Amino acid sequence: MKASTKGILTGTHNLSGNEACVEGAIAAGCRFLSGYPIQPAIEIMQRFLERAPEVEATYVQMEDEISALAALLGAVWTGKKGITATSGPGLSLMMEHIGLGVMLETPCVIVDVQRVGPSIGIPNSPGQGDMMQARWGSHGDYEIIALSPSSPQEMFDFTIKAFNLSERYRTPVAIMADEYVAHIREKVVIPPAKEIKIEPRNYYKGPKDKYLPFKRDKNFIPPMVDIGNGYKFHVTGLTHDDQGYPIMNEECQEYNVHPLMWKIRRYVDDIIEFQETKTEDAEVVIVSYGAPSRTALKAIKQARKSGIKVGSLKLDTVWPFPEKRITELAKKVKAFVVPEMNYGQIVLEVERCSYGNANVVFVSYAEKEVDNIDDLLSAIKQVIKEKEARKGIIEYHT
Amino acid sequence: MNPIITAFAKGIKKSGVKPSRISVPSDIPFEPEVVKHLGVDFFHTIRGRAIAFGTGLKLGNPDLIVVPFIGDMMTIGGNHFVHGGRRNMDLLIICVNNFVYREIGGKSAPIQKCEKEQTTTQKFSPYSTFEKPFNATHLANSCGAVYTARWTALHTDELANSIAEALNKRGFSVIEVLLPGPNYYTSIKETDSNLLNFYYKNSVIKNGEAPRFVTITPKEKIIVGKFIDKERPTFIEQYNAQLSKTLGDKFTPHGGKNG
Amino acid sequence: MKANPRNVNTGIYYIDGDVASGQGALAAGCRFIGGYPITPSTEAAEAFAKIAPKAGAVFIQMEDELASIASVIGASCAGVKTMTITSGPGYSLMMETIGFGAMLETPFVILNIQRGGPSTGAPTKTGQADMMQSRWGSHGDYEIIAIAPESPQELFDYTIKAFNLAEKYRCPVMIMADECVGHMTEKVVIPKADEIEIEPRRFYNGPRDKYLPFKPDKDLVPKMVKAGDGYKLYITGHTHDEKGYPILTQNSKVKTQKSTTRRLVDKIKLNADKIIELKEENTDDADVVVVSYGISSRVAVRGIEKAREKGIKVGSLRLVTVWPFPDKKITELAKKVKAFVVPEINYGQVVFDVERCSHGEANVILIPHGGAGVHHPDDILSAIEYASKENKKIEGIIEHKTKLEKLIFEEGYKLKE
Amino acid sequence: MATLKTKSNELIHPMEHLLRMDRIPHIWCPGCGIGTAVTAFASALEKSKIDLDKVCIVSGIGCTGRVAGYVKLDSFHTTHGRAIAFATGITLGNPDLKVVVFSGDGDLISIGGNHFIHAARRNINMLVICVNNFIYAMTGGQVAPTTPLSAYATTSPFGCVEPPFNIPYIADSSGAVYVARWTALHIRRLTNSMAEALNKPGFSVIEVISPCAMYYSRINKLGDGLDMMKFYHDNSEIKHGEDTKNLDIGFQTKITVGKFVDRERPTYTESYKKWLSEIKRKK
Repeated sequence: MKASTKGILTGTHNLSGNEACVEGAIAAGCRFLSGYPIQPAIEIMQRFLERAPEVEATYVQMEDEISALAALLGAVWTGKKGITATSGPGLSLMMEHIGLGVMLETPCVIVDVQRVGPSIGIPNSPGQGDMMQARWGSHGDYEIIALSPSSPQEMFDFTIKAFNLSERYRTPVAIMADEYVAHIREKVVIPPAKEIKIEPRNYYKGPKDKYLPFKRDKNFIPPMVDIGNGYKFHVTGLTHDDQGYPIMNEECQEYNVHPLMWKIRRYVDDIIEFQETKTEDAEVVIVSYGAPSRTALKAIKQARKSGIKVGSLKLDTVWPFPEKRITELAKKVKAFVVPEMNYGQIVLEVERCSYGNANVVFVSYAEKEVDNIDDLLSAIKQVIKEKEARKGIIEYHT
Repeated sequence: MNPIITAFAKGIKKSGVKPSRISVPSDIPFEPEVVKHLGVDFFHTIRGRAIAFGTGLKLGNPDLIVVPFIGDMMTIGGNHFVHGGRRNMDLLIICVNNFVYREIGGKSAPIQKCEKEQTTTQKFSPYSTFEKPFNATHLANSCGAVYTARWTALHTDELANSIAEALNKRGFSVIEVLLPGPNYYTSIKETDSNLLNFYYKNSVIKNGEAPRFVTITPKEKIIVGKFIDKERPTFIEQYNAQLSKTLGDKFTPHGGKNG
Repeated sequence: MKANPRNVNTGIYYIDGDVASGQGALAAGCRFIGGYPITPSTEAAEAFAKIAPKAGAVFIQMEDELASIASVIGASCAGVKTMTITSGPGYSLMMETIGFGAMLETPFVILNIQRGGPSTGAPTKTGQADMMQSRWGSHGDYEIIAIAPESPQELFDYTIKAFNLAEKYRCPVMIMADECVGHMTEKVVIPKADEIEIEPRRFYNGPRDKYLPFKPDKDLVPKMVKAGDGYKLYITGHTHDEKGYPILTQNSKVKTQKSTTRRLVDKIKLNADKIIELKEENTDDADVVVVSYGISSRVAVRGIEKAREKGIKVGSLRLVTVWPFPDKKITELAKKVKAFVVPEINYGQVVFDVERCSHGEANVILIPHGGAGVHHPDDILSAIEYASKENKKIEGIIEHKTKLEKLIFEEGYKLKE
Repeated sequence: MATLKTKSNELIHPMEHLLRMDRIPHIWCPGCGIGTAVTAFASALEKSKIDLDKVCIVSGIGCTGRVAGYVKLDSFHTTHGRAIAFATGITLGNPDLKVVVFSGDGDLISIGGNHFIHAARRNINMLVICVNNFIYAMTGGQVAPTTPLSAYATTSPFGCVEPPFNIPYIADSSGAVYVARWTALHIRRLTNSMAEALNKPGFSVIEVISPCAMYYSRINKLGDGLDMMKFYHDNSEIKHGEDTKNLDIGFQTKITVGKFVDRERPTYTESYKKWLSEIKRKK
């Protein structure tokens, strides 16, 4: 399906990441935002409210993040596409309802503009400490999709993509941005509406009385209906059968929850996207996502100048994790270098998937400026001297 | 100097309470330099949890006098506010109301022009423009607070008196302070003094007014004053009374005489 | 230090795990529990509410889990030992405040009786699917300690241990039990007070004006003071320096990140060897090692016995402390054994860390279970059998197809209540 | 209500088209008042002549939280305490719907207290039916914020030490436009109240005092459900328009019931629409 032309500001703009995110949401057909103000994601709420009259969108500032996500889930069931924007502390409060979103298989988009944590941390400083939280933060088992943009243009593109993925797989999708990307201003190209692909909601088309809210279709995804159309359906956060009725035993738990994993795991190859730069001949590959991947690209150039063959693997999709690609690369390269604005999260996954075939070096950007190339380079230079693959993550202290 | 802190310092002095007995959990991040000379223990808690945190402080050590500062006008922490009142937990809540009222007593507030034209009035408004804020006093009273008062931050002496009085009062006391500012949570350093002056001038003192009638409305002046001052057993008193009744000698009252 | 006899109800009891944990908390010197009812953890709160007042401790039922955890941190700052009790959904609500507690380095204990998830799931049935959440659930970087007991007696013992670890490392300690253990009724022996070792809070006792609330002491852990003792504390959830003052400028960020956030991570990482407790059986000559925790370890015993009867060399590694994860031990074992078998009541959580630490040197087989029940010993047996026969190194986690999965998805089982 | 028959002339329950008969029997204990409240609600749905396709029901967690699963409307069983927040999203997403939040005291007033006062303040268009049984019954009888002083519960084994909420008062002070309270005995009046509130725009609250024979009555030795009904019969007093501050309930004291508040205020949706059109006009 093509996007509706309404509200799409086709053209070239100078936008911050947060603003680009709202434009992406509007282009994707999002007409509902519920949120609670938090640094550094406020501009998303502000811009959405400014743009609301034009596209007749609904905006509500709820009393906290818990209710913001709860209201979002409710609105989605009325047929709206919805988004909420927050930062670390807010994401922590949303955890319970991410679980509800997964259990009710409700498509929605959650933008997390990451700041320095834990707790209040430093509100106006970039961080990437919520990556594991996005995957594991709610209780119980679930799989989630998380995208990580590294520029305002990607904020725009990934927001549309996030809506499409959430509709296709009926799952909450997280956009794990960071303060750096959210506040930097750059050129953003908004294409004409007809060039924007929109995934329509998978609506049920059969007879009303035969509707089962969790009956999986041939693509393994249950079709949806909107409230108020006489389907009289029931859904619950309890373990349930196809009809949405609760049954609490291990058979139903298996029947209900295992497919929640499969519906993502079986489509990983369709979902996962990454960008590779010069990995063909690389000895060292920088695995990065979000703001540090900008630095990674610069580091490659410099390293190549000094004769070290360095490539880059930028993860657009962080969850599900591109296990296969890492495993393949691990057999070819000497080492992975993972720069992250935290104290080691995705690097654990890189270590896991390299099966001892390559060294894994962690460069913490929690204590550095995003644009610090030197430490990245020095890590590359040191790891190239390693004779064999060491067990465990290496962290060189500078 | 922040007018609230000035009044708070005055109030502590007047009350005769030793500052070291006072603990302040606050979701407003006052600067260390601002708090330092108060001589109290200060905890900058996460958004909305100052009252719940204070409940723990008080029950952990009943000798403490706990004064939560809340800056979110009962948005994220509204539940703790009503339940604190219901329990009559021995806390003095300083509720900083930084909502920008655009019209008072039929007159427009001196809001900066650019701000007026913006679709979102403030960067950090507790409520969006098209919503009515709470009548905090009424809400506090309906859930059981024993002491409620409201002042603008410029009523320094009245505010200090109220604080002194409430520091010596047992139970859930709420003092609402009007302090318009562009931000909440992040800092209340940036006070809009024009607006504050406007509120001060357009307020009228009505002590003992029924809480139901003190809603801040565009057409009337802001009613300030001490509205409620009643007695009700606090949580710890009730706890000690009930458990002594059922358990008799096996129970040692919590917090001794100071509870 | 020994426990206070007033807190210890010495004797032999026939009680369930929840109640045992309540007793353990009291014995450990817990003076405050803020809780909120949630199945299946409520009995622990009820037990504590019943025994606490006589020993001078307080139980308060707060309005929600957000409030109960916040009050627990508050009470801990007032100088007492504290705990809260919850299960999955409540645990999710607590996430923001757990991060706050970690940032403030307040010692407290959380008892999480895990149930079937996600969301409301199966409240009265078991699960082990909050394990990763306990490690990663709050935003930002921090480390915690998590213990997984397997019996009511252990819930008593390890509740005391949890309090001791919390005081020692000034961090949140999670007791990650599950519904099975929580509701299992067994013999529990509560020893005499003088047989219970208690870690007292490390209070600062230097001059008042020299006190720095976040200056690292032994094991990188700072000393504490109580609120109300005249130290004029300034404590914040912001990233802070040793004085506790918030750091909001970019320039000083680098320095304070090192001295606070990195220390939050390091104080657990570097002391991991002292914290980690494992129970190892027959791993010396083992071809296959079953790595398990909580109720799954008890179920595994039967599967292991059966495998041994068949002559397979199986060992067992039980993670008493799941976090920090015993990286070294797994790496060491991976070099010796053919495969690890990991039964978990979830669809794969701790198994990822087993896979990570085995560095491709041993196969890793997951026996998943969705919850609301426990593994069938036959599944564990067949996984062990497969593991011992598979001579190829296989990259990636091998998900063992359980009897239950076959029943539901292949044999056309019709769901019934 | 007339007797209903199927095509083959079999007698069927008159509520059959409003309930999910495939889920009956329900989970509630004998003597519980929730069933009565559901019956009253079903009758009210008919009486109010509201389009049943445009009504949806949201529940939280707890005994009353299960109501959504038995009523044949678009129904949502959500997380603990968040029914009102979830319902807020529904009513803003599609303002043509009438959302009914049917849940218990613990769910709505304890953990969901914040959403309760804020939805009332915003005047979100929804009907909240709060079944108050003075206790957490689903988890086995813990003290609730509605448990009367000195009443026993499993987490207040020595008597409740916290005074209970006066639900109508707090609803009123936060800005609800319609507030009523009935007991499970006042079926006809309860039905009328519900029918009236279903057609009223804005935030309406109906508190239903209900016996909990399994926990509240048993722990406090108050007899069975029938004894509680007798108690309501003897001790409730109808006072329409009573000032909400006088509606406290103590342990086995008189219960004042009636319709207390019925006023007009613009709803959130109305204010929002007005604001949107103002902005559009300015632009």
